[in-house]
Amino acid sequence: MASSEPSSFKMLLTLGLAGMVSGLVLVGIYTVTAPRIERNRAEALDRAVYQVLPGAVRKETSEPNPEGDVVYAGYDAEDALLGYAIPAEGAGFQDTIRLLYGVNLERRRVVGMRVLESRETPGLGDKIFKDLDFVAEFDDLAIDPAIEAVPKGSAAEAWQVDAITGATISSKAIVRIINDGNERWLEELH
Amino acid sequence: MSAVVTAVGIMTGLGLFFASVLAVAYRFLRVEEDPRYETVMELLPGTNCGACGEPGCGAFANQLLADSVEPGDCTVSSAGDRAEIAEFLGVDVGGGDARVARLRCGGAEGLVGRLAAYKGRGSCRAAAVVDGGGRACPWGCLGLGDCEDACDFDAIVMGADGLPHVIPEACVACSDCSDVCPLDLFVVEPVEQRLFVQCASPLEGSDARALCAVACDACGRCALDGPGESVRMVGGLPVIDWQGPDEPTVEATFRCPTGAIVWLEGAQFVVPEEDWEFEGRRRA
Amino acid sequence: MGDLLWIFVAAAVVNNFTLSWFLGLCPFLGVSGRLDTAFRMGLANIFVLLVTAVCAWFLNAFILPHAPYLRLIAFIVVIASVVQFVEMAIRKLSPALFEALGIFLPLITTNCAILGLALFQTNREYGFVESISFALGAGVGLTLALVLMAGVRVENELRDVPDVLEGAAMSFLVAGILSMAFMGFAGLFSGVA
Amino acid sequence: MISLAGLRARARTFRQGIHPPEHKAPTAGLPIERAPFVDEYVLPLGQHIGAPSVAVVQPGDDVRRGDKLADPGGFVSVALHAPVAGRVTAIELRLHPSGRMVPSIVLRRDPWSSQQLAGEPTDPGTLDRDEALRLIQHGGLVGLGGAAFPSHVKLAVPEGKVVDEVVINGCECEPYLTCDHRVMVEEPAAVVRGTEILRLLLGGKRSWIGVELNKPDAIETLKTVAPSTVEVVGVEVKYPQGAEKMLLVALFGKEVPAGGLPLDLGILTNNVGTTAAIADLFDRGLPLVERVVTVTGAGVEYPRNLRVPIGTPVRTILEHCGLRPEADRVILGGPMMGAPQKSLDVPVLKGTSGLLCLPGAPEPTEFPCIRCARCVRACPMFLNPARLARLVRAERPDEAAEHHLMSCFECGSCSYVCPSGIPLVQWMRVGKQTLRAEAARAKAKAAAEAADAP
Amino acid sequence: MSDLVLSHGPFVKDAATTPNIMRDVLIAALLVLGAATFHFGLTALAVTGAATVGAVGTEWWFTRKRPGGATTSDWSAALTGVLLGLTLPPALPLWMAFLGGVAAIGLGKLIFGGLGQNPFNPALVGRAFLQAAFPTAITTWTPPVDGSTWSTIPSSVFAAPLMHGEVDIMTSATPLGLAKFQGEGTELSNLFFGTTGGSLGETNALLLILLGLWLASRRAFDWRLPISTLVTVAVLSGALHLVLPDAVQPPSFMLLSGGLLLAAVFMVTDPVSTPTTAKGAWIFGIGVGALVVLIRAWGGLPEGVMYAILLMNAATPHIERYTQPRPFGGD
Amino acid sequence: MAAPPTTVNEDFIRGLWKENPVFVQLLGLCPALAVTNSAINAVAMSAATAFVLCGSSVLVSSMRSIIPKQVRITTFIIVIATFVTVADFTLMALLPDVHKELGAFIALIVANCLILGRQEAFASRNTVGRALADAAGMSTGFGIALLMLGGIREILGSGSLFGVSLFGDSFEPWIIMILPPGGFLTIGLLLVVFARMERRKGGAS
Ligand SMILES: Cc1cc2nc3c(=O)[nH]c(=O)nc-3n(C[C@H](O)[C@H](O)[C@H](O)COP(=O)(O)O)c2cc1C
Ligand SMILES: Cc1cc2nc3c(=O)[nH]c(=O)nc-3n(C[C@H](O)[C@H](O)[C@H](O)COP(=O)(O)O)c2cc1C
Ligand SMILES: Cc1cc2nc3c(=O)[nH]c(=O)nc-3n(C[C@H](O)[C@H](O)[C@H](O)COP(=O)(O)O)c2cc1C
Ligand SMILES: Cc1cc2nc3c(=O)[nH]c(=O)nc-3n(C[C@H](O)[C@H](O)[C@H](O)CO)c2cc1C
Ligand code: SF4
Ligand code: SF4
Ligand code: SF4
Ligand code: SF4
Ligand code: FES
Repeated sequence: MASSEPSSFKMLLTLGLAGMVSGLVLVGIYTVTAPRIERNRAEALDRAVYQVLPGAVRKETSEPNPEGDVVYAGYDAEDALLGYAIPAEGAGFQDTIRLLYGVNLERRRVVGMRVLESRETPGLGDKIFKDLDFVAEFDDLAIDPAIEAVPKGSAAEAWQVDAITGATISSKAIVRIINDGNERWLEELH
Repeated sequence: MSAVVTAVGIMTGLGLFFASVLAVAYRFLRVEEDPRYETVMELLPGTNCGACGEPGCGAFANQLLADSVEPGDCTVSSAGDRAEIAEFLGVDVGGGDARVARLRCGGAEGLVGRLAAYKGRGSCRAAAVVDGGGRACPWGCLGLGDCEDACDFDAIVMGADGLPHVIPEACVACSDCSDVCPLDLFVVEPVEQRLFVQCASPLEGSDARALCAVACDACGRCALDGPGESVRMVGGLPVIDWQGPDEPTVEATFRCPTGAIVWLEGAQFVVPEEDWEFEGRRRA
Repeated sequence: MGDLLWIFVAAAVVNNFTLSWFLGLCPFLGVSGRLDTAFRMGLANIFVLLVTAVCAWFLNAFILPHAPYLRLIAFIVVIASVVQFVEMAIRKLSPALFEALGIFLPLITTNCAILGLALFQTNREYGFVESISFALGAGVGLTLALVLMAGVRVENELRDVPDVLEGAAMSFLVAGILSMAFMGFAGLFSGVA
Repeated sequence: MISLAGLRARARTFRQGIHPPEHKAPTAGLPIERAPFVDEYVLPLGQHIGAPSVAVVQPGDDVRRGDKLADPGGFVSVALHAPVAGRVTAIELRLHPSGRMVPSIVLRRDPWSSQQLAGEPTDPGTLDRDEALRLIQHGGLVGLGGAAFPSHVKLAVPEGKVVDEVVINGCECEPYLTCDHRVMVEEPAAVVRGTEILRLLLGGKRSWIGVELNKPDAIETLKTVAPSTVEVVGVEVKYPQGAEKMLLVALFGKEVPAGGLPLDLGILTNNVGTTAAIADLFDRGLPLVERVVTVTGAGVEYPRNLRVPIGTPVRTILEHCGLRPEADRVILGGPMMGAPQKSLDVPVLKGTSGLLCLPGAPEPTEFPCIRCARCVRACPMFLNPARLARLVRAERPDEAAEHHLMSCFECGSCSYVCPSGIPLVQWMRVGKQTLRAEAARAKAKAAAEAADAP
Repeated sequence: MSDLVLSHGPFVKDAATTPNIMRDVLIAALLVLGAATFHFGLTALAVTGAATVGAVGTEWWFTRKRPGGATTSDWSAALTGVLLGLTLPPALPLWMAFLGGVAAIGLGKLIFGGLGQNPFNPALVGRAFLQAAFPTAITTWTPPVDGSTWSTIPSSVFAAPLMHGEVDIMTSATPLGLAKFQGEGTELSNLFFGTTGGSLGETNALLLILLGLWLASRRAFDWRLPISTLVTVAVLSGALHLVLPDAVQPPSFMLLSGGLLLAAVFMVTDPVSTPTTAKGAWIFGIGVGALVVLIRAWGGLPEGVMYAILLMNAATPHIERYTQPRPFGGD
Repeated sequence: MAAPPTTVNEDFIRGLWKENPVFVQLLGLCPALAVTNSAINAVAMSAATAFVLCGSSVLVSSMRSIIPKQVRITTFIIVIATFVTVADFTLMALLPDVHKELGAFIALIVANCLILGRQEAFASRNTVGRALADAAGMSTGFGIALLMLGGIREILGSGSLFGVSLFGDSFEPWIIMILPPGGFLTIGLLLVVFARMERRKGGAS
């Protein structure tokens, strides 16, 4: 028995050493890649913010609210506030949908929307970002009293969007996520 | 630089912390186990993949030690490892004296009388409860192939003669066939014992021959011709004594009038070439 | 509260770990041949997932903010060690419980469902209670998939399954059908309808 | 007119079961005739459940009708008597209706001897219990309801048990068969007398005779002769109403415990034929050398109820009844539980209640089980025949045993209803035999080990 | 006397045979197909025909070498095909219907060994496959036809294999879809007489009820299965409708809309994939009913009958296990 | 430890088909199914796995004599996790789009039973050269399997291969193939086809 008893010291040593070496390697790779990753991320964010706030060339990140969430204020070439880009998420047909939308508070309009992450069904639900007509509906959309998704072809009011046939649920999910986001942020941003 | 310190610190810390926790646990929570366990574990792949149907290599090792599984049940480990485990545990990997299943019936189609046409399920066990099947000899093979289905090693093919043919090379002496046969016609014997009585009918003389042309009619010549007491007649059938002082020899078969006692040099029945590829009758 | 319910239901049936995330397939195929093994495996899974959720939350909250690049390694080392520790403890303290569940623990320790849970919960920035709900949902979902699968496989022994389909192929096809059936839960409680 | 009692009786039955066509009309109205004597009789030593009898005669011995040919071979065994006067020609292996060849006494009738059967009456009141049982055992009495269980064994109530009710089974639920029916109609006095003898022997309180409602004449006749202690009850026409467990549910609403006997409920059941034979044994001193057999089916020209000496070859009886050329199946017993025969050269046994002869065997077609559950709904024992059959087929008898395979009494209801034509009851038999063989093997092994141990 | 034949007893036999039962149900299904043709025009025949050819063809191909010959003669594959057809939308391309038939028999039945051995309802496996493969095509509903359009078949039906159907066919929502996504109701009388959009065989409630009664009287199935399903849906939706009128439709609508009646008569009743015990049948039906209400009220899809049945099929071995009857004389 | 006497060459060949990790040993199934809804994902995943497998095998094999056996597994895991993190970060930095597609499954390579299994069963008992050959063989085998799965699923599920449209615009994709059930069904059917081929071969010889 005794011979198979592990020598605690050797165990400690090996694990400690392995941990140390691995820590070193990881720190190394992190140091090398972190700036690049950070840049990728920032670029992607910038891209998205500028897309949902057309005309914006500069963005500022807000103070985190009590839950730790932030929004981005977009400024145009004259450095005038164009509006806010708000990240929001909520349940879709398959899984959580994450999106970013721009809102112009003066005109009280949504001025752009991009889906950042979704697992909606390919061919159906993924039209919420692949169907450009649908995406374009969010380029100029009244937010009062609330955005509403209606069957395709029946949008008449400024706050109504034509839902995608066959993906009504995902369409409505987008609308609901934006409405929820508005509810959370608009008061605060005023 | 501080990142490096944090990283190395945390990692070393984690490593040390858990190593100590485990070391302490090892000391105080250790449960005595079979000393062979460790060795077997070493030889197992350790993937804990569950492919063997056991919940992990440890459980499989325990089963191995308990002798309820075989090293080969782990499909992931290499053949070499399996052999090594078998060697270490001293379990038999199917070596030993070669034994083979033999049929105590030679009543091929046409040699044995038939009283009625059996039109039921193609299964010996089912036929056996329907008046013992339609053949005249109530002891003889029903020929419906339950043994063929039961043999997991494809060692039995039903011949065109209506009898199960055992392929000696394939038979691993598992006895499944004898367990399933409703007439208990199979015996599993060492290959070396070459003298064999392929009849189970206790009838004598013309009564026996009336039912089946190759039945043992209990004439007793084999008992006379075999050396010493090696063959005796008991209840209308020759009984071969392999333990006795006299070695049974081929002589015993020389004067058998019906060919019921045979000397086997290979397969009991010659398996026709075309039957080798016989895909096996599937139960409809 | 509604969110917690949704997290639970989504992990259990809508996005079932096994049937729609393909997590933990090795044990899913390995131990779903017997009903009682499958069920106990499921219970052990629930247990380890809960432990994992707690560990991962703890690491995320206190240690990893200082060293995000250690996330993966920290997760796996911590989870493996904690589970191993728990296994030893159970074995010592309650041999009966060990017989029932403990022997499954090593099999689960490093499988992808466990690590997947930790990673997803991190990605989604779940808080403590949400993590627990997520882990419970995932565990219940795994158990459900295992038990349903075992039901079909146990019965298969009495079926005339064609030879070429025996074994893993059959398990995959059945998993495919189960996965199709679970699509019926899509969108459940997403509150859209 | 339907009486109130009749209405109540109509409700008396058990759960599940089946309604096969009755086919009783051809013979129900035919009085019992005597079968002609033939030249050779074959008497298997094992005709009953239990140990075979032991021959007490040698080839060459001359015997009178009713002489004892064999003694009981143990407690669960009975004596065997000469069905005719003649000479024992051989004791050898002969084909038995079970399909095997078993040791049998072969008797050649002496055409010149008297076939008179006579004996000394005994007053049951003068005998103590053991003497009465011995008389019954040596009278060769076994149950005539089909199972051929030695009657004295049933009557040997063990210490601590009492019999309150004696139940006589006159259901005759098997299609085609009418032998019990005719016995009740033609010998009601013997039936009732036998019932009283049994009750007296056992000290029971009441007796019941259960008869299916499709035999109103039998019910009427029995009622006219029955004393007040014997209640004649009509029960629903449903198969297998005659199985004693089912009959007891119908009469008393009680279930015989699984693996138990009616005795566990304080009840003894006997067939009407057995009961009449008891009366004959005590009142006229006659051992069991003949029985009533219904010969019927479209395979015979002249269906009959015959009183047949035990051991008569089936062939001679069928020829007597006009065996038709197209007949291709001969069944000993009824169509539900009877045993098909591969040869006509088998004898009528004590337990043979019918000879069913059918033409035009259908080509067997079997489909896979579609799990329609008809068998499950039919099984009077509440088993799951489809699953049991699968388990047996897959060589998993132990699991079948866990699913109560041994409770199956092989009534055949499941096979009757199965739309897929699966021989369910055969699989039950296979499974039960496998289990018994396994148990025997285990016992032998245990015994061998015990022998090795010291 | 002719030669003796030994065969299995009993020697009297109930007249019902498996092919006859299948044939009865097939006749009922064909009557539904007749009604579908009346409501949706010739396309009903075309689509159902394609599904049936797919199903029977697959069965034939894979069983043609069996000792007793192909098992298509027991009618069950044809029944599967027709039932699959009846669950499909009127404008589905034929090649998809055919593929559904192949999947139904191949994946749903033959891999388990053929008739009687499949744990899941084959027709529904086929449909679930199609729904997952072509979610758009299988939720494209065309309205019922009138006399003038009876013989025109939507052009999408003739889409080349592997290709899209025509996009601009006239569509109409199903009553369930209308209720779920547009909050619109449908006249009960329309539901009753089948003048609504929907799968081919599901629209005419009256006919389905009559056929259900007929099949039950022929003892083609265990009446407990459909009764428990329908009663559960009625009771559950009734109770929930009182509490949550927005989420849950009233029982009358629940019972008559969607595939519930078609399924209750033809699919919940499939003996092969449902429990054999009486208690099990009740549980199965209750489970299907509860899942239907759950999915219809809170799920993402307007209709959940198919998934409810498949899920309960998966649960069937467990239901059976726990509902084995007490043996006679046991406790 | 008398390992089976095979050559380096055989160590490599074995993993390709005869002991293919996915189709024969049924290891590493989770990634094999989760990321194979397109061929490109399959390739990326195989490459990442290959990197980790080869790297850890070499390292483990070279350190095999100094690791005490009680902490063997833990050490292996640390080694593997390190390589995975390296792969993860590298991909994130260089190919952010691919990384996004594969999501958490890159990190989940750590849990791939194949990798730990090879360390235990092979790398920790053999020389560096043989360990590398084995790892390369297994990686290639893994890649072959993933590519088959990804190819089939992409062709039927999207009508394209490596993003190149194959059948034109009017092709109706079989969405199921890129959904979870399609993963199960594809590998199930492939296994059936292989089994049939085996039987054919077995029957012919
Ligand atoms: C396999 C499958 C996947 C689906 N995926 C989505 C989806 O991702 N998003 C969605 O909104 N609806 C999805 N649906 C739901 C249906 O298409 C649903 O009928 C539709 O959302 C209703 O919209 P309609 O009223 O415009 O037809 C899916 C349905 C199925 C069968
Ligand atoms: C399925 C079945 C049906 C039976 N039918 C009858 C019957 O109709 N009449 C009868 O007397 N015994 C019938 N029996 C036998 C009875 O259960 C019981 O053994 C018999 O009545 C006891 O009487 P005995 O020992 O005098 O034969 C049947 C048994 C079984 C298993
Ligand atoms: C739609 C329908 C509903 C029925 N409901 C019942 C019922 O609730 N209770 C009942 O005893 N019989 C009911 N029956 C009558 C059954 O047909 C009959 O009871 C059944 O066939 C008896 O079968 P069992 O032996 O399986 O119980 C119903 C029949 C139909 C067609
Ligand atoms: C009442 C009844 C309902 C049936 N329902 C279905 C069904 O929904 N789907 C199906 O594929 N087969 C159905 N069948 C046919 C048959 O059971 C089916 O082909 C088997 O499931 C195949 O093994 C039904 C048969 C009957 C008797
Ligand atoms: S040996 Fe036995 S099992 Fe085999 S065919 Fe003959 S009777 Fe049947
Ligand atoms: S069943 Fe076993 S003993 Fe019989 S032939 Fe096959 S391998 Fe040999
Ligand atoms: S034969 Fe057995 S299983 Fe079949 S119905 Fe009768 S008792 Fe039940
Ligand atoms: S009656 Fe026949 S087909 Fe129906 S469940 Fe029973 S065995 Fe199966
Ligand atoms: S790869 Fe083995 S559990 Fe996922």
